[in-house]
Amino acid sequence: MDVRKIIESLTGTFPEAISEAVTESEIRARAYVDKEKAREVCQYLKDSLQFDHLCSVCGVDYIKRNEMEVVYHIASYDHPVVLTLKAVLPRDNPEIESIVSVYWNANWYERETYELFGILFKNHPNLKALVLPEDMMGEWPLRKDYKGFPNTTARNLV
Amino acid sequence: MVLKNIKYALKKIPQPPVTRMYPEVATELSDRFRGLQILDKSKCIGCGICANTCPNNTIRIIKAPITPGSDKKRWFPEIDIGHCLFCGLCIDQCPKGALSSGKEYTTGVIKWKHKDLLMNPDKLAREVDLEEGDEK
Amino acid sequence: MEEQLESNEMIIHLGPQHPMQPGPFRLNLRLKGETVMGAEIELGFIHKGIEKILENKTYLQGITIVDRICYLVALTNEECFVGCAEKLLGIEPPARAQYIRVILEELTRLQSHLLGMGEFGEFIGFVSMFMYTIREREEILGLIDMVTGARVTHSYLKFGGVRDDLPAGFKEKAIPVLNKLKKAVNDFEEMFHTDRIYRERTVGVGVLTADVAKSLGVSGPALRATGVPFDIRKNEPYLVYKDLDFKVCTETAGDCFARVQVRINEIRESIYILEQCLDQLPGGPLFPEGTPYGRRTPVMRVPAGEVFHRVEDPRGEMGMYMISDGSDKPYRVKVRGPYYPTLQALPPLIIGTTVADVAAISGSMDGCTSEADR
Amino acid sequence: MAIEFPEFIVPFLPWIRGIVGLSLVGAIFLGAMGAVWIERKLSADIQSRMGPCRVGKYGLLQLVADAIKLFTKEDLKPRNADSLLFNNATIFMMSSIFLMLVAIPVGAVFINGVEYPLAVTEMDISVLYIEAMSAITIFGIFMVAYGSNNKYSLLGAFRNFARMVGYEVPLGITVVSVAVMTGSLNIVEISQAQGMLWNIFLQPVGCFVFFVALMADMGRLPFDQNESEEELIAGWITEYCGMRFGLAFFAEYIHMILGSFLVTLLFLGGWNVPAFVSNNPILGLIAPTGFLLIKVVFVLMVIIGMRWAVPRFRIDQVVDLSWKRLFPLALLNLVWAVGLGLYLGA
Repeated sequence: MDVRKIIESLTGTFPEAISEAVTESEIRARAYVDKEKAREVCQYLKDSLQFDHLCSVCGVDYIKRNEMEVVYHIASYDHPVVLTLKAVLPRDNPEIESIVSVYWNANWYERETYELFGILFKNHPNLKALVLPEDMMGEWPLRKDYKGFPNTTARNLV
Repeated sequence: MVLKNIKYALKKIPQPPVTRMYPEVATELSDRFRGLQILDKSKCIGCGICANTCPNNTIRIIKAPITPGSDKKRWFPEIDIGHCLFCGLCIDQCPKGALSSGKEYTTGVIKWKHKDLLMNPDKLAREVDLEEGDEK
Repeated sequence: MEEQLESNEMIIHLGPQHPMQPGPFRLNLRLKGETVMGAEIELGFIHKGIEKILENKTYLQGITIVDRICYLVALTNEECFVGCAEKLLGIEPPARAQYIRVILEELTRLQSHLLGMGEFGEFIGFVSMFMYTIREREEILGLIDMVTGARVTHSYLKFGGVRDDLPAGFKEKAIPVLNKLKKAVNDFEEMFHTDRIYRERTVGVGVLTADVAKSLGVSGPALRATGVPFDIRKNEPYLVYKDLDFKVCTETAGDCFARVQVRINEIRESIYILEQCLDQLPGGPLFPEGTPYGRRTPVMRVPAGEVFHRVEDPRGEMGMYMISDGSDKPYRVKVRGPYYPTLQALPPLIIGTTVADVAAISGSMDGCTSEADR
Repeated sequence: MAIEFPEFIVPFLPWIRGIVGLSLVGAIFLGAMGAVWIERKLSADIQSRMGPCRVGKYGLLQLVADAIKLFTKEDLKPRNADSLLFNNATIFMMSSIFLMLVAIPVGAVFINGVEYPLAVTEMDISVLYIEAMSAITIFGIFMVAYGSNNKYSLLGAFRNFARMVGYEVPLGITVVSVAVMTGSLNIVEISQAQGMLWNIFLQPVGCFVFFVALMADMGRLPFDQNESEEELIAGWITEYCGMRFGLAFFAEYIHMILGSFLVTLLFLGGWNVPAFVSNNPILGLIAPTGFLLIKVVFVLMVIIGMRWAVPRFRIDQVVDLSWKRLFPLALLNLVWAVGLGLYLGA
């Protein structure tokens, strides 16, 4: 499965959802996707383009552009191409469709992105904190405007 | 059924033990072992590159006498080994190569009180005994 | 968990401090007698906030932080981080540095697999196996200590190359250790094969079929045990793996026995790779010519951009997604740990088995909770 | 055939039995410490490490240090544990051990041709008595399960029931087959009857089944499910510490020593060695007990060595091993013993 063929088939079937699809190298491709269509694109990738291995789902906070991005890295067990899908979300109420129905192992990734960034994943099986305690849910630590906990670590002599 | 395990275990009984009595028999360290840093006061120019490259910012530049007892003072690094990772970044980044890694990792380094973990330049240059001034 | 509890069931916590776990995570089991009816995992006991720390450290300081993601395989973590930065900088370490990196990473794979095998032996009651493998692992750690100066957290790689060259006489010391390890691994394998109690405890326990493993996103020895030859060193060769010949070891059964067997075969493959590397070690510099990068790393302003780099960790596929905005600190680093999906796939695997099998299955996954929590 | 004692001893017989009994209790505790020391040193050798060597010459005083620690540690009790059951559980186990101790001859003394076994009491049905007393430990474990209000010990104790019940049957059958062949249930007569030929050669299958069933009865690896550290933290003794844990800990090791005594007496010919008959007094006093103790230490080493060389069964595999494999083997051995008994008897 050659990178260019993948990009053409992708932009062909979702002309308005996929924008700025670019091939970085022989085995890497990048594309922006509309946030409503993210789940259909993943479903299409999995069914027809053999992208059956979800590497990771992560959030990025672009505070200067006042928007957030959810980045999906989708790879495959058969061919070495890794596709990076990026969905842009407004920073005030970031919400996106959860893709647990397509990729089962996205469950924990989405829970972790939720507790670190505050991105709500609609109809996710059990969207609650995975790694942080419950009472830290309002603070979204990985956002750029996070002031941080009071520094209670050991006193630094220096 | 389980004969191979028993035969392997019986074969192991006469062999000498691999472990050793720790405090009596010291560990043999590899020559690149990164213990407590050694400061060479003649090479150090007090530039502070080691201070801002340290991941846990445990190094501070203070004024210290050049040779023990002399009143002429210059800027030297002082390392708080309570937070030091012994990662060796300060040793690599030093432009003059004033810092090098020593071999002390238990004798002079383990202290009773938190404040004694602050290794001043004299101790780093090994002009003064590492235990000096410690509270037991 | 509590609400589905019927009258004759009870909830037992294989809690954070438990002799059965590779790291602190809480496994709540809903038991009816001995069989497990439901399982749930809680994480966060060793969460260090590495991704937040990496955003406040420069790239050079990041190397010492990245060592501590999974403290067993510090070198593969560093390789992933440094590989990302080198792709952004557009520099390529020279041949000798690449060979030294491959040698050290294969040594790390050896000692990680040995520990995994030993721990698995201890989880099913075979305590002496842990002692035998730890003894072999000490020699491998001695070799790594000789090169990097530290046994576990090395911070040995630099951008564009490695910190020091191999010490003199490294090859003469390494070959006998590897031959001794080959004999020892043959002994361990024969012990595993002929011991009926071991086979009864492992064959057919925690079976993972190929398509279930793919849908769960499992990678590494657990996936290769089901027959899928997915190995980043072959699919997406980095460093000098493209001109080294080795085969991807796969089994078909997908149960505990097959997972440990895959690790034993991979130990033999790593020894074969090490021998090749030690023979073909080229001369030459450790850092690329003409660039300011050397043992003393200059102040690095990485050009803006983003990259996703994957590396074959002994536990599976380790990936890092790094975004840089031109300053000397990375804007965002997402670490994709290899044991994360395998730990997520544990509950569906252990429903229906007994408590004793839970220990065997979670041990055969050879996990490292520190990288699942990050 | 009761042994006739000369009349000047008869009035003092109960006193002698009392002294022998008390010295046996002391000796057994020392023996238990020795067994723990052998276990630590042997496991250290198998795993090529050093084992205890700091306290005392070769770590010999390590056991004294452990005993002092166990008996002086604070004796905690979980808040809502049932105090009656919790406090007396390990006492029950220790009592079953001492009841067994009464009937086991620890050696023999040859005085001008007459052989006097060193046993506290000598009953006609001593073998049956020993089997019955060794079954009392199940009550102790039952009390632990319900007393310590801890899920791990509940699971550990249930595993113990399944294993104990499963292994009493082959144990009993092999013992009966030995008794049938020698024609008496008195353990002293069984060991004396093996003067020329040990039972292990007459009934090899019976000895193997007895040994495996005894290992399971004692809870030694590979039948270690009740306190398997990996799954149940410390199994049925999770909530115990201090003196009570000490009792349970020593009860297990004394049970191991008595088990190896049983194996030597029933199958390895007790205190007589085939080609050895002597009548000079000094050797007659020491030799038989010496032979017996050497055999006991050998069997003890085998039991301990098995623990560090073999992984652990799962509990359902243990139970079906006993019912599906050991039980028919024991019956087969019984038929073989009856045939042999008729042939020898006739």
